[in-house]
Amino acid sequence: MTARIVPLAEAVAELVHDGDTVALEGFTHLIPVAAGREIIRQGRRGLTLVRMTPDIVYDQLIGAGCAAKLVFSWAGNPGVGSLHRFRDAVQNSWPAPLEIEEHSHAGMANRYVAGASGLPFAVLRGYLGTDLNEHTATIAPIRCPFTGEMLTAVPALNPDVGIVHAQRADRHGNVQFWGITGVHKEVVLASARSLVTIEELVDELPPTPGAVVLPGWAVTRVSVVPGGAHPSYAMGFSDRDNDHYQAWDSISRDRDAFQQWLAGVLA
Amino acid sequence: MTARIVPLAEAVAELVHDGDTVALEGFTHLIPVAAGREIIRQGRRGLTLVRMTPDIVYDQLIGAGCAAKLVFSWAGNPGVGSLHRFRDAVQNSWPAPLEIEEHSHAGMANRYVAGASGLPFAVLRGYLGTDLNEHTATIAPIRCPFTGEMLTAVPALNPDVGIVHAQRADRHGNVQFWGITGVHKEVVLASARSLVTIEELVDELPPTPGAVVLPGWAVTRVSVVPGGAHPSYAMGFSDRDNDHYQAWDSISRDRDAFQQWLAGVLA
Amino acid sequence: MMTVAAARALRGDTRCFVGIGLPSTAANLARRTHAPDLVLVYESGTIGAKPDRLPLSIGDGVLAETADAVVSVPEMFNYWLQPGRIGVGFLGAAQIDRYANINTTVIGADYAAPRVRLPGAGGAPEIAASCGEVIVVVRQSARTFVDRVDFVTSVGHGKGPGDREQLGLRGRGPVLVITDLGVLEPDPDDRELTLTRVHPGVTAEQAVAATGWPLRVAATLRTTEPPSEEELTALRELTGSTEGIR
Amino acid sequence: MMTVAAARALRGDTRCFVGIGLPSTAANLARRTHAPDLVLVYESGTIGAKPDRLPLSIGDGVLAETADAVVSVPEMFNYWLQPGRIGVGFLGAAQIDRYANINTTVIGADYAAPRVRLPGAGGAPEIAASCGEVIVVVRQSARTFVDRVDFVTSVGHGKGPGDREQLGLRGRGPVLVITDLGVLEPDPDDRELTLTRVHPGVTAEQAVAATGWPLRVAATLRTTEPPSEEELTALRELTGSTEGIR
Repeated sequence: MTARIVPLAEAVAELVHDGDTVALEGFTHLIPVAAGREIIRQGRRGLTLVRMTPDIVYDQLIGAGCAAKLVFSWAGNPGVGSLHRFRDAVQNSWPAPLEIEEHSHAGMANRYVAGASGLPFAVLRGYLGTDLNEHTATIAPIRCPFTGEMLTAVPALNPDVGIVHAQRADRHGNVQFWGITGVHKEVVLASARSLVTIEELVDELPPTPGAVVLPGWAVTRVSVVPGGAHPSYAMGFSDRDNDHYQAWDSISRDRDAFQQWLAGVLA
Repeated sequence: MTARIVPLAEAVAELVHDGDTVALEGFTHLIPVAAGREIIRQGRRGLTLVRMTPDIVYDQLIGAGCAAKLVFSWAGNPGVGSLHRFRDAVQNSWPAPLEIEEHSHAGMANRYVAGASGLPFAVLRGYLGTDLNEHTATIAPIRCPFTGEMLTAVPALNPDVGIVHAQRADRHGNVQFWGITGVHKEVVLASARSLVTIEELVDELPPTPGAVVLPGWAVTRVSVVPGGAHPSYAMGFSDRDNDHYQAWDSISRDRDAFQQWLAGVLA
Repeated sequence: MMTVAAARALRGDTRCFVGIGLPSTAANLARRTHAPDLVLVYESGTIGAKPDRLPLSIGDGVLAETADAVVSVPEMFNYWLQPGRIGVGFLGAAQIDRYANINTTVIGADYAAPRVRLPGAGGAPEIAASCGEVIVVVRQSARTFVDRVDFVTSVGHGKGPGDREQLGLRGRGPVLVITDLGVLEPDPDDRELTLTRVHPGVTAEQAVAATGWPLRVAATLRTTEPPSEEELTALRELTGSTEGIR
Repeated sequence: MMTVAAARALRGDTRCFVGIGLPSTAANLARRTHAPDLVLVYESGTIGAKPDRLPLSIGDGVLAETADAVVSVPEMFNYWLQPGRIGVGFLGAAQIDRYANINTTVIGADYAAPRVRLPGAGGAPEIAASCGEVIVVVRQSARTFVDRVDFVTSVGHGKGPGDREQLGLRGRGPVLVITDLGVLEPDPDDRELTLTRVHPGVTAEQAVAATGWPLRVAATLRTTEPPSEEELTALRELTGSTEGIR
């Protein structure tokens, strides 16, 4: 009942299949970028990609043609600008058409919360008066049965696979992460299967201020991938590589430059 | 904008008024028992008392005649047995009739969550098929707008005053607590006014594994009350006084013995 | 014997939601004997607690100190119990009926003016609804085992087959009722509690006499294995440290 | 000048919800000059961050290291933003209309086939809905200041007076639109954005020319105070460390 610790390639092959709904999360921190590249290497297709902030990791998956649909709330290169592969897919269907399902951060976060809670939907004060209501089918009005007030409901997100990066795990697969924890816990608990890539495997998880621990029995697979969050970071292990985010702008801006980059990944 | 640090008597006089809805929380740990006794001393009347587990602290307030209504989910003396003052009030209206509004733990916890979230209600899988639905007005069915599934809604709890005990605060009123944190954060954020009694005031809050910090601007008043959780405990400062819970059984069982105890409190 | 029988019912590969008292004793006994990997979950928020002595309350410090993770109470109920992550839930009862519905709220027909006011629901309704299965542990007497409970605090099998599914309760509900006399199990077809085992030295007649409805007895009535030396030793170690506390 | 004007708009006794870029610079500038007690809240979950250098992303480690508290993203939106605990929210815009409605989603009338696909909503719709008040910071041009936004990502004052109340939006909405040319404020009666201040050396005509609708100019048009030495020094200190990063 505890998470099996396996190499990244094996974990991805085992957990991620064509057509799956896959969520790679990490809110600006502990983003499982290496796992994303492994999905590209294994040539998965037709994925529904879910992520609050599709940044470099999803720009790569989209450009590589792995995605059929994107469920998201903010698609940009943080601190830099646009995601050119994402824009190329939406505006020009290159390399393939990309269906989009667009929400706000609050909506996406609550959809994960509902998924982790075994509820079919979540309620929030959101979207009221925006055009998102018109274009996103997964937003519905709901009335408070006590006050009559109108609020907004969004359906639970329950991905087939949830993937995050974390600082540590022990040999029972108990996972520990700290710093900005984003929706890490929610996406792992909301997903049918989960993979956590970690900086280091330890015998005992040292009690750490601000740390969240997920018991091994709530995680499907753990893979040891030091630096697996690069160019994002793992607090206590690495710093955010801002130059890399800069560099991605020029790589992703041009289809040829991107395909050279892709060839390098697949090589 | 930061919490003012004042003596307990002053804080209670300032925040708690006759007829208020007051929640003293702490799930088996960090229960603000001293604050409860101060409310008795100040002779508050007509309070609506809210608490998941009304134990000794509310048995005392009820026996002292402070309460008009109790909103709760489990009313017992943990590990010992019944709350005799509570039973005497419900069964014999002594010293005064006590209206009750009864929920489950899951319902109460979610009512605090809704209150802390600025939502009028919360949704859960709960109460289905139980007789609580018949006797508690604050339980309503709600349908998922996406799946059509029937679930249960409970209204937000937003007490006039929320009171908890914590291990530490700094001079800005930033509050820190760890161990079993219960619904501490939710009740403070859900309440219009809040009081946190603490074991010690420090210059800097030392980073502590498992610790939750509430910023001073989200807390109304802080009072330094070492041992203020006795006979419950404050992890790292004191142990649970099980003998005291035992002793309360015989004190509370008999009206005269209780009134002697009460005279001691009021003296 | 109740404790030992309850402990034996726990497999090692699951999570067990335990309240204080006998359930906690049984779960800790199981962890010390045949089920070392059993994960103890207390509603106070401690996941994977490994107490070396029996806690006296579900909030004892030892639970937080030895837990794999400590979470808030809302998180415990919403992220861990509600989605069905907990395999087994233990419940006690002041009254239990032939379909294993449980009352811990009031004794007496009039809720507004109860003969006896009990503590109430606590976590029980959602434990009964959401745990993979439920084990009820309660002393058997005609006052407790009643034809119809005065108040349904926690749903067992409702009024019979299909009721749980119709209500949208996702767990399987009570699968075992362990008493001081023996073990009752819901009939696979009509869900009525049936005596399937008696403890050593107990007769079916005694169990029937201690039940407020005509109790069914299984065609092949088994007898519980007496406690082993290992079980008794482990039990003594656990309870020794809390002698005198009920 | 935009940054300085934005910083000046922040009082010290409140909490400010900041995104990366100019808002973050302005909020940190305010904290270093006239508003040392200003509490910076980043949507990544850091409450009370005190960065000594400008963070390059809302998730920079320095924010978590210097924060009074770090919370999960769901908690940030549900417990802190949604109930209206945050006094001021900063927003940018790709398009903004005469009622300060904001578009950061698509340029072009057809959502399915946009001329330009923008990043989207992020936290903006709920910041616009729930913060006590909103300050919009955006460079002024006729392409950006349009009569009607192509897509309402975040609601300003809707179609005019009463719209926010009717929608159930609890914050006051945009109270200031700070541009590189001056400052616009909603008319107290009909909520239409009106030019109330110009920055030193800027004329009302320039601002009108840089607006896609007939921009109203306040009867008494004030001129922004030029940046003080203290402000310029603090700004240099902050931005120095992130030279070359846009």
